[in-house]
Amino acid sequence: MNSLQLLPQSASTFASEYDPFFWCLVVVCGAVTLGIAVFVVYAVIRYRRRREDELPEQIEGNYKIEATWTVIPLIIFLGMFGWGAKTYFDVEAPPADSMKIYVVAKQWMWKLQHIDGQREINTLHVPVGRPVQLIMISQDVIHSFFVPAFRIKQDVLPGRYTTIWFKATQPGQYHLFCAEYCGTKHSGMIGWVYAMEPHEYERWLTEGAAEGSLASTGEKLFHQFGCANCHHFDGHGPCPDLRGLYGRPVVLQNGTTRVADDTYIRECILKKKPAPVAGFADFMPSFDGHLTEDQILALTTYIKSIGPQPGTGQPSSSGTAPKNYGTQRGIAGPGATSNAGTESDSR
Amino acid sequence: MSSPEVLALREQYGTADQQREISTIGMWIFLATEVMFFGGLFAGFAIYRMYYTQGFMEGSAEMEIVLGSVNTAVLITSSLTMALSVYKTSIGKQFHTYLLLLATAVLGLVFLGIKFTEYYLHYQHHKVPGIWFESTSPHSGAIELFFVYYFCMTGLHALHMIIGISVVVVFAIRTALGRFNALYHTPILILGLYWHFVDIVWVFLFGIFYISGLHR
Amino acid sequence: MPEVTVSPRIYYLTYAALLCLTLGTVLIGYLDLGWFSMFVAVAIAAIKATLIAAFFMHALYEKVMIRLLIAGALLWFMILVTLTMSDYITRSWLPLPGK
Amino acid sequence: MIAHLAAPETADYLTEERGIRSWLLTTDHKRIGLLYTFSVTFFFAVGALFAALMRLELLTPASDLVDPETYNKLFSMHGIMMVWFFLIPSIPNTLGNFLIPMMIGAKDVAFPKLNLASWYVFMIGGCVALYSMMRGGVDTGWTFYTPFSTIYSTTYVVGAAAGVFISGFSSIMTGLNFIATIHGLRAPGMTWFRLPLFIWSHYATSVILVLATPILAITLLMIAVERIFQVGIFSPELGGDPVLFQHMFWFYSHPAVYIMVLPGMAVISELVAAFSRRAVFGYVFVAFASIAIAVIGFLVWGHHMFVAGQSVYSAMAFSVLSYLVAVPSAIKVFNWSATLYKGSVSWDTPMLYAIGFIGLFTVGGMTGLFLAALGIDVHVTDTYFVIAHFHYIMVGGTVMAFLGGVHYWWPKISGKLYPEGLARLSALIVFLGFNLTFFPQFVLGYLGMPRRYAAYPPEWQALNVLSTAGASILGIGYLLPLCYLIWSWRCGPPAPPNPWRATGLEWQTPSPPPKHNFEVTPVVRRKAYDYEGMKEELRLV
Repeated sequence: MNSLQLLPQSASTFASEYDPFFWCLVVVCGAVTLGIAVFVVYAVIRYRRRREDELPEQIEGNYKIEATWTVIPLIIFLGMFGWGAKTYFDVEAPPADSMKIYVVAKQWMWKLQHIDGQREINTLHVPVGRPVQLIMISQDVIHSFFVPAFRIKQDVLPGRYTTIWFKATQPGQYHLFCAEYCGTKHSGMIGWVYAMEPHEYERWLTEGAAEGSLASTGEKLFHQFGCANCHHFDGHGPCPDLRGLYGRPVVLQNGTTRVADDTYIRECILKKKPAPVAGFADFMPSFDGHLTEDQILALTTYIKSIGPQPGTGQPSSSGTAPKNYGTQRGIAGPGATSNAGTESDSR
Repeated sequence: MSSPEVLALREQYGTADQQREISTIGMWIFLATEVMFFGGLFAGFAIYRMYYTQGFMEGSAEMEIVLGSVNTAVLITSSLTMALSVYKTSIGKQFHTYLLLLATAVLGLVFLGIKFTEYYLHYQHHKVPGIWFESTSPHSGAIELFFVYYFCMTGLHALHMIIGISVVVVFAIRTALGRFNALYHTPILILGLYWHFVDIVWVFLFGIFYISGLHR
Repeated sequence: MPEVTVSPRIYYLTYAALLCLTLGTVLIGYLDLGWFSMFVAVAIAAIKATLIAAFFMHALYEKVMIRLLIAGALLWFMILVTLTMSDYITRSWLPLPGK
Repeated sequence: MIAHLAAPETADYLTEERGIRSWLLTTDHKRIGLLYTFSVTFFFAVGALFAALMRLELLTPASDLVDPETYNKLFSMHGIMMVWFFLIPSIPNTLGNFLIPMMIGAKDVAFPKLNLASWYVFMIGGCVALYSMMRGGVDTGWTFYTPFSTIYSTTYVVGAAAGVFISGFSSIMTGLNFIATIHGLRAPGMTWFRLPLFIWSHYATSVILVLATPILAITLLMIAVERIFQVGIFSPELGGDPVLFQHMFWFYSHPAVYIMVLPGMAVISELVAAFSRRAVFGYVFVAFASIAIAVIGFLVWGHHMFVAGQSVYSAMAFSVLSYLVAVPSAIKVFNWSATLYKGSVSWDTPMLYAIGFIGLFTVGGMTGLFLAALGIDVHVTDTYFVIAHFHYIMVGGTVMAFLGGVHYWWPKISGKLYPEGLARLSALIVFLGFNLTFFPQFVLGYLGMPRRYAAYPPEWQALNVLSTAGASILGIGYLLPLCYLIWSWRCGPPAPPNPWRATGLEWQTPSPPPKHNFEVTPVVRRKAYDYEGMKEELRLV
């Protein structure tokens, strides 16, 4: 490998949006810096002191000139802000048809789970030309998912999901780094992202799918941890029927409403006493300490995969909530957010 | 030429008035930093209160409202005696100042006594995070967070009280020794500002911790 | 600038007002006002704080510099609260986990 | 500027009292300034030692010189030492302490005992931090991010935080003292708009010191509570939010970078005026730019958290505010440059540092524009791009200004002249060494090298070797002034009261000044930098 690299690889749609902006800033800022440098050097040489007792002409200032070099930078800066905000929104908001991959970070490794069941450690295989959304959570401290060749970075927080997306354009092997300091082996928390042609990716998928899909792993856990003992799929169990739960608003006993998204489901599983759903007693024990973050993701995927309830499609167990009540909208915890109805793969 | 105000005038000042004015400004700047110091805690409390409304209400319901209200009255009374002692020293009645400062210190101690009684009751109710905390509420996590803030904020306030009481006692002694008179009493003036500020902090603590969950 | 003195009568009046407000805030506290209860509690505390600052601390009689200092401290505290809150309040606006 | 110009053969502040006791119990702002100078130089050396070890480790891609754990401790302790025990006090507590009362025509600061107390508090804080480093150090980075610092780290976090916490009070005392001094102790005739720009900048710095530092104190206190009692405040276990820690930390730490750089700007304004022999172009703009930086600087902290899980709307607000704060900094650079135009520009050492400052600060500021742009920041944040950016501001800015200021006022402080040739050479070495150290880091950052990495992919070795080579040159550049300034203190030729023919009040009193600065309180009749009005006094034609 060459020991001198001067330009980063560029292998995602965002990278090709990013680089023109970056180099435009380099040119503008470089030109201004150079201009100042040339002026200063010129003035220092041209107006150098020639006699020890020299008294130069005194100029106090000039409001017009000063106002000019206040307003012009301001306009340029606002332009930079606008361009920056546009690119930021592009990289923050994933397209609706993104393929989802779950990421669990822990000291000092990356665990990646595909919906189809492939699990990887410190490597990630993705197809070229398809948007990939990462839903990420940390099991301990704050980490940060960073792929320089894609120009993406997002902190991975404990106790709360964060997300980032990319669409790889060039097949190849790219660095994956943890960019938020996370302890002793922070610099060892690295890996590779393999972007593959779609047909190769398909082959890779079939080769590695030994454990079954993520949802089937979740189903096993659902039985193994006794969830199925209470959560019956016939609407008559002691606990809410989970069919068609994902993505729907749930009315809680205290009258507030929550949308059943990843964050909500995770909370219900882990909380010592989750707020009970209207019409149900609070039987739910806490699985805090019994389940790892990847097992919770598998369970969530399983719950998502359970079909809707027969009939109206309105889950009787979770009640209907046509409107939000009062002031509690979307407020569930500093980390929580509501995913109101945008999930496309809840089918 | 040996009156206290001349002896106390430091060389960087021109007049006693200037010295008093700058000392007062200095104290107010210090109080501005104190606003930010407590402000960091108030801001954190406000954010968590917004998220865990229910849990924080339940935490607030655990407060000893009678003790808290009495304590507020005690502290307001101590502010009155402090304000009066500043007045008395400025009109030259130093013996009255001495008595009023002592009264302020005693009221401050009463406040601390009641405060620590409350702490003891919280301990008995197992509401001390990190030492002994139990709660059967579904919002136990939020209640614990409430109590973390409660102990941090009232604890810091109590620390300010302890410092304040010590200085009040020292100044009472100095008053008795005749160090202050109608012309020179800037230290008492400044101590008064500090004391009233600590009172103000308590007034807010009382509002956010005791009152907001009272109806439950 | 000579020293400010305030007559004890004003101190006693302030004291009485503070005690009344304390009693008032406790009584109002027993009413169930929902989220409004916090607002009322803080508002009454702010009135009490203003009384203490204005009369006991002579802020009402002091020069501009000191009033500026008080305003500055409050403004900075508000900066801390509002800009931090702006993050928490807008977090769920974009329907994405963690944005 | 003043009517009085006396140089009687009386004892100066250095000789009036002798013995170690007279130094440790002094309330003279000049002596306290010197005490601070020794202290921050020592802490700088400690921090530089850590930096040297880090750069040596990064010569090779693998972590072979020190293990990753040691490396993590090195960069943490480098950051803590440099930020809180060098950069924050560097200029305000040394040059500021020494010069503010003299520049406004006062005998001392408003609260001299508090001033001395602040030095003791600072030293206690420094010793606590050093002690916790000797006991085994801390590995959280200078940012103490939760929950790593409160739950997962096994190092001396509370000790190091306690050191920083204690030194914070010294910052508050200094800021309080400066505000009260500048308000109350100006000499007769010294109106606000006759103040040197040095004072305006320090006033702005003091406002930040007073209003931001308490938030740091309370945040560190919460860290200690969370770590000692294992209760959740910022850790998610109990519903706390680690991002709240970042908000509170950066509410202090972003204004803190202006605490570091505003005093640097203060020095540069004086240097540019003195060595071009004319008033700083657009005095009012530059003065208000300082205040604007202090105020807007408080509104931008969220730009450290664009990828930290902050809301995108909040991030947008912080981004646009960050661009606003860049405007007053740009104004300053333009006004300094314009001051040179048609001036009488000398090439003395302090001016070389000032020109270096303008160049390096401009590069640092320009790359700041990259980081304020939301989309650009996603890729370059937490990489060497950020490291390079803030070292251009902190080292290329503040340290250059500090060295320039020390050279400019050296005759006043020590009463001796320094060797000009050697000084110019070392200014050049510092400039070259600095650029060689930090410019490659911009490239590394764009390539994607994350910060705080003990090991890195081999394709980045060449740039890292360049950087380490630059660091060795930079080290020589710092050692040289230390040596010749010590030599000058002992054996240098005596300095006249006003060797540069400058206009400030500090030059109207003997070198070194008497204990109370002025024999007679000066009366000010002119605005700052009035060369035309003082041309007889200064013998200029």
